[in-house]
Amino acid sequence: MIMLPEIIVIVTALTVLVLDLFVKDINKVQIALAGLLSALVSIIVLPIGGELLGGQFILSPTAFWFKIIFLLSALITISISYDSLMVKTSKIFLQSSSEFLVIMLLIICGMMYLVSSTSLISLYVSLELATIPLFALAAWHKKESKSAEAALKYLFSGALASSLLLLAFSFLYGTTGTMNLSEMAVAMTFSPLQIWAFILITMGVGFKMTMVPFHFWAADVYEGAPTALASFLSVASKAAGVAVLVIFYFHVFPDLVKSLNGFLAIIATMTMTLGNLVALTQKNIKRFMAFSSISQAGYILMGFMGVESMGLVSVLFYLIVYIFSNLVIFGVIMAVSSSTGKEEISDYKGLSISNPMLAFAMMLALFSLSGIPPLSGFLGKFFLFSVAAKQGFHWLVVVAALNSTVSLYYYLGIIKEMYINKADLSESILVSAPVKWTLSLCTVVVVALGVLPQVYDLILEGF
Amino acid sequence: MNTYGFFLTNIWLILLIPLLSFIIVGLFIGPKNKKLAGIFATTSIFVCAALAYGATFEYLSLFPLGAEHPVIVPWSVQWMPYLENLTATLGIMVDPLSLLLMMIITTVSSMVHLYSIGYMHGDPGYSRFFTVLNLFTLSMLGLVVAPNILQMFVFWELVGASSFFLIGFYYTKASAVAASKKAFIVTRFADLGFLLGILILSYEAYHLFSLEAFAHLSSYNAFDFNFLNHPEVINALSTADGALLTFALVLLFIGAAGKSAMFPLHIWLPDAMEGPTPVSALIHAATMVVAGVYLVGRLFPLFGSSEVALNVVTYVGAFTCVFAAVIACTQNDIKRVLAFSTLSQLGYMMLSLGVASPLHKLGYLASNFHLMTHAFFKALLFLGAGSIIHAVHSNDIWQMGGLRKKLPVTHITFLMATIAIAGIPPFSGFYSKDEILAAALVNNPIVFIIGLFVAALTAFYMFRIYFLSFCGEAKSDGAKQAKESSISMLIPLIFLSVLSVVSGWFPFEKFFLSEALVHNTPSWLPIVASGSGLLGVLLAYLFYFKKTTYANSVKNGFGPLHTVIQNKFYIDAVYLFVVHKIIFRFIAAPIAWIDRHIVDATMDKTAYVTKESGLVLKKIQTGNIHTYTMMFLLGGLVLFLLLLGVGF
Amino acid sequence: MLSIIQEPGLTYWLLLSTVLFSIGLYGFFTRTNAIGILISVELMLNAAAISFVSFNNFAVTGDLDGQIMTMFIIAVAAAEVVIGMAIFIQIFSKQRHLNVTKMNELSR
Amino acid sequence: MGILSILVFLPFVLAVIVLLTPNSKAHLYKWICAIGTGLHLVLTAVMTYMYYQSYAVDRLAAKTSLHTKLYLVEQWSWFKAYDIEYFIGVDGMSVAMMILTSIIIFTGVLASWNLEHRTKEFLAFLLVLVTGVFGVFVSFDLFLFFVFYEVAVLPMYLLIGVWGTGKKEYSAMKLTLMLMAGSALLLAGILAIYTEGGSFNLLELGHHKFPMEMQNWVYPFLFLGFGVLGALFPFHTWSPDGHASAPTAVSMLHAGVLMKLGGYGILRVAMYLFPEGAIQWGMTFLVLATINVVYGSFAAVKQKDLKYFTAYSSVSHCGFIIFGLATLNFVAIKGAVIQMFSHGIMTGLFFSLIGMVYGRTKTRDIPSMGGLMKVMPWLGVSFYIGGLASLGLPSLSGFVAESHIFVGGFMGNPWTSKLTMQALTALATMSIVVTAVYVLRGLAQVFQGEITNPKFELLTDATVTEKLVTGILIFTLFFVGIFPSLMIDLIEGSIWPFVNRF
Repeated sequence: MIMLPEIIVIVTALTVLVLDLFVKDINKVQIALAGLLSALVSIIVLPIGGELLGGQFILSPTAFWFKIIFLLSALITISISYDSLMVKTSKIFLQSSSEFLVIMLLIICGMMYLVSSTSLISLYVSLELATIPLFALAAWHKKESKSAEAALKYLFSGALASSLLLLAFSFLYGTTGTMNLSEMAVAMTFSPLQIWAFILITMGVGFKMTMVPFHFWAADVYEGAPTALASFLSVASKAAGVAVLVIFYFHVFPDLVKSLNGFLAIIATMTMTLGNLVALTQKNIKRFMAFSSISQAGYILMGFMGVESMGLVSVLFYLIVYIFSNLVIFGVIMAVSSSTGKEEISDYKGLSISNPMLAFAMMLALFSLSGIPPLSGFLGKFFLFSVAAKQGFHWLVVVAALNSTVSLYYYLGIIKEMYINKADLSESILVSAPVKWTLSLCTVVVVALGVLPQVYDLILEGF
Repeated sequence: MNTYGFFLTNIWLILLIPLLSFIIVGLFIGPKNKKLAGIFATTSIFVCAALAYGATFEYLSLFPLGAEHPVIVPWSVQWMPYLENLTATLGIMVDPLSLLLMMIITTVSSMVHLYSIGYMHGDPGYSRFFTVLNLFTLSMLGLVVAPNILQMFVFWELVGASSFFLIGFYYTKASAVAASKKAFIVTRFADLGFLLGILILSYEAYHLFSLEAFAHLSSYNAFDFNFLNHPEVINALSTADGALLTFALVLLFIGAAGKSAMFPLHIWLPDAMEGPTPVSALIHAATMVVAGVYLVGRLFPLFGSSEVALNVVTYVGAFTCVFAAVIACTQNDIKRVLAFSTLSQLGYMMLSLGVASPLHKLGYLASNFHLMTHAFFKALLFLGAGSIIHAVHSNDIWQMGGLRKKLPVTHITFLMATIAIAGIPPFSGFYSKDEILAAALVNNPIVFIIGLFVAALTAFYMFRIYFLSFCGEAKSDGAKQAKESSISMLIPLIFLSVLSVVSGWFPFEKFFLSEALVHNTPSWLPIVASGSGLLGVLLAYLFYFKKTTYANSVKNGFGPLHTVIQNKFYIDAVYLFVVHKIIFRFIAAPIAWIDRHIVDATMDKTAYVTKESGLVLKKIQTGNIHTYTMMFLLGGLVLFLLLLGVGF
Repeated sequence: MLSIIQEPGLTYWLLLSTVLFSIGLYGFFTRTNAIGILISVELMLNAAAISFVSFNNFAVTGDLDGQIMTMFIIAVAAAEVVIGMAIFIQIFSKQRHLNVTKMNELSR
Repeated sequence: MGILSILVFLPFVLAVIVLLTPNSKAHLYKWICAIGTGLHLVLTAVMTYMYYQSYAVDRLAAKTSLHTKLYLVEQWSWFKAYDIEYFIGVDGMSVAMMILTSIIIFTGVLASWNLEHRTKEFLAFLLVLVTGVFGVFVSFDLFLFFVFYEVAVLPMYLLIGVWGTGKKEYSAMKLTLMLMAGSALLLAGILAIYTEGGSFNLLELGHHKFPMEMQNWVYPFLFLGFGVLGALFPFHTWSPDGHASAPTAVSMLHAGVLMKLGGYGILRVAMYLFPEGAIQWGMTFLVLATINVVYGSFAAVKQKDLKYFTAYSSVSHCGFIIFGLATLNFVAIKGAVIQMFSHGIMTGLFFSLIGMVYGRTKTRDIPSMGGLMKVMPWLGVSFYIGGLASLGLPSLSGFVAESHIFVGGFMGNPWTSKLTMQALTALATMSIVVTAVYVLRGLAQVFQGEITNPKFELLTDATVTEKLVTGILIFTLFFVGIFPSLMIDLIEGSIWPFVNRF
């Protein structure tokens, strides 16, 4: 029964919804975590390659790994945003947090369907299920107008993207005569309409994974929306975007993309460079994380060059590594803002003295994001760069490496605040237990992934 | 091979003993007990002297005076293997020249050690003085016994370094510090020439090994003197690239000129008088300054092969000879006079080497002979001057006078040395200078005349300081209460005075050559030589014996020329100007500025540009939804164009 | 009379859908009122629905996927409108206006 | 777990132990590190002995071999997909570098004996840094090489940023960014090698014949990438600022060892894999290195701050290393490797002494100091010995290295014109005079003459640990200077393969 994980997630969402009505402040986070964990376990148990509903719902190796990525990101996001969901006294507490949680679980479910779908219809529906509720989550801070404005911008960009996507689907449907993705790949004829569909799809998906020309919404939404959503966006929704790109680039337009290495290289460079350059100048930590995640999208794009399975494996590995590093940083951001309420980078002065463990975890994660060896970020980037090098794009490797040097500049900027500048943090930062556990666990994984090869080999076996 | 006696087999002791005593005195005895340090150091040098004399005796017993004097290398060990036969070995080479030098160095050094026990009494840096003096003797001996040119360069630099420490012994005195710095940097500059000379020479010689004609020499190394002086190698080198060989030899001569303070590089020797007088006696009279002459002497067959190199040596030597003698006449500080006199005697040695050639070696023999005799009487002069200064507490000859009765022993020994240097017959100076003039007469008449004129000048300025300091009445109260120095200072004076007479009769011809040299010196030469010497003495007597009226009138007659000469032709000022004004201001400062403002600034600029571009790109984030979605569609257009451009 | 105007082929329907789509796009960029923009989004979605149906009818005659797709498009459009309205209410309650150009508190 | 892995990861283990010891036993930190690094020094000696045993048997074979022969090898597969292995081993050159690093870290820990400000983290970061350096010298898998290379660069930022002096953030940031930009070039180079050569194993790649046009662009990439760390001319500007604001032990380690990674990398990776590329680019980098040498020494003449003075002098001496390598001549390359060792010790001595003097006089400004010899004779004499070693006085290791480079430079290589090579070497030789000028001027101003500032009257001479630090370093300088054949024999075997490949 390969749809088991999705069902478990839906059931947990409903139980949280129902229980919240009847029982006074139940520990909904624990229920959600339990649900997600059991879903994760169930996936590992499931046999890869099975299919259901007459081929409509499949569990291909890519689907398998993407589902693990989604569940992992949901698991960590929810546990690090324990403060905003459960702790009433914290400065970033969300009203009606159980609904927030339910919607998040449903989004995850949408993403899992997205990956397993084989036809355009189910793809479109699950994609919308994974996008539209995010607009609602963005507007969760009722009191602040920033949150509503962010949601507005997110809504309109999302709507535009999904309509473009829809138009592209119609062209694909029209020209290939079928809704089924694999049949479509066979019937591909590179007619102008299909090329135009390819571009529109790239635009639509570019919005979701914040490719450069379509990234403008990201900064405002990250800043305006509650941090819990920002972390979720930076990880899960980006992974979903990558998933859709993988479906189309690897399964629907493989031979077209093989000839478009230059095209991909230029987009990747644009994404990386702009993300890094603008991040240099950011003052607000969440806006800063937005641009940092935009530049990460640039590195991921390098994995698509040449459309070979090694590229896909390195993209998957990089996503997993990216989840852990990014969420450690967001965890620290939430911990700091939940006790001090401040979001400016300069507010992190002297964190290494007020809370050394937090500072150390943040430092490791930042180094991993900037691609410094023994940490896992370096490994992820190294494999992505080797894909580009294999295609002969050595200039791209240099540009990417220089970009990660520029990124090192602003990551070190934060470390400078924490370690070098004098501490004026009056109140010491106290971190609630679950957050502390998740952070230390993730930091260990961030370091371990860099050294132990098992995870990479595991993914490799699948392909 | 006949077996070597005791001395020759462990000749390496001559290097080991000074090294051990340097370490022991320096690290262990020095800080604890000053007195013992002095004695220990002096005894170790005496042992070395004994070794040197023993070795010479043994060498002569193996190869008697008349017979062939081969070059033997009793001990050598691999030191620095660059390449297959480009390896520098550390060893001891024994041949008449090196034995002669070994004897001179150990004798003078032991005398100076003995003298400084008394002279340095009470000085806070007493043990430090003896440590560095031992180091100096070690490096000088190492230089002299070097079987290859690289080992010579190694000890050459160590000699320079120890002279740096000794000149700068009174390190609290600013002038001493400046003098030591100047000495080291000028000699270092000359060593650059020396090193470049070695590099070119060894490069050329190394390539000979590849030719099969030299297969039989493959046991040698490109650095060894035996190889470089080997006749086949010499003509191979001169035929291959004569100009390059001459260039290398001139470079080597620059190194020698620096160390022996020849004309352009002489500025450091007068300032080196800042060091204690025993140092000046040992280093700046007898041993170190002679290293340059020894270098040219050691590579004499090679120098002989290129005319140009020999001419350079001759004329630089001759010019320095005259130049220094003229300046010596005008100096007032007794040690400066002696310094310039050393300069001019070195000029003598150089010109006599230049004048000689492999065919008739008279010049080569005369220069080494003069080297020996000069070492003894010049050391004596310096030590004598030291005891005068010790008594009168001032260097200025115009404040001395009438010391004849107050310092009897110093007076007699000083007089004997002055006569010797003036070249008056019974004393050693006459014999060696006569040989040089004979060699010069045969090859280069102009140089002969210069030599003659300088002989007169030498006699004049030497007797000038003799009359001013010892005769007439005491011109200052210091001179009035002058007392004779202690016994430990007088013994060396007496010993050296005996030597400066005896050394004249040294059978140098038979010592160096197997067959006797054909003598065609005209009979009138000795008379003319000693005559010019006596003329000089007479002039000095007239000028300075009683009243110095004549001297003043002559000085005013010369007028401004006199002051120019007194200031050493302002050459020091020229050097200071070149170094400070030109090198520091126009090269070092701009480079430091460029580094700070251009190279560094470009790095900062790139960082600034990235930051600026970040700010520019940030402006696109206007926050207005229309711009976002407009950018969205523009992006689509860009993709399309890209697809057109790249894709198809 | 109707026969004179022969049956409009696929291209005409596609023409219609593209025209509709570009009108929606135009509205999307010029409208200052949020609800106006929402309307133009609806227009675009329906244009896509039309193209789906026309493709299904003319090009892909075998099955009814195109029409089923339109069902879903309508449902999704509705969802979008609902969420859009909720957000507009929240904005309106705070700023008493829905003028999109004035809403750039989040910038730089 | 061979001896090499122990040597590489011992400092890391020490760092962890220091981090775990509670704050209450703060005084223990220094002792743990001192004993640990001392043990490390002993283990390095054991390793050298083991190396000698196995190397002695094929000393002659090395002369003609085309490929580096490794000893004490440890090889485990790490990432099967990219056949990346944990492949470490050692040849003559690496042993010399291991000895250098081990000495420098031991003396570095001793030199930072009286550091109060957050010593725990300082020592931990220092030991992590040195782990990276050890790793680089033994790893023969390009991926592992790059990982250790970057680990060596990173703690630099915090070490200078937190414990430095003067404008520390600026120079720490500049240093880290320039070195990382350099390593960006390296990453591109390594990946290009991997795509072309098919594996990361340096020895296997040695057998692969790389096409010419690829060599033409990858060689300069690698050379410049490593050159940035080796203070190659236009990219050297991070070193004066970096060293001026770094604390003593950090600048000892950095100038002493890290800057040698540059030269080592050029030889081990760039010249080993791309002989034709090296020939093609030989002249350009030779000219750059000559500028480096002359430029560095002239710039040092006008410096007023002791640390800038030493930093510029080490820029000039590192220029010698690159010069030696760029001549592509056996003797000069051997000289370059010896110069890496000797300059490492020399700068270690210099920076430790500057730290000690600064600890006493609280100023590094040369003009304001004077006559210190009377007050601290031990430090004065050691400074002079260091100075004489840096200007290449024989019987000190500086001369051994420089004479090799000059002789090698003069012999040149068959591909460049004899005249230009000899002219450039003459220019480089000229720098020994300029070095003499600035060394003596600087030291005379600081140590000789009368005591200028009355406060200096009551300064104390070297303490026991300081005597130990200077003693060890000076002993090494003299040992290599007086018995160079030992060091040459250790290195020579590993240099032949590089030259035979040209």
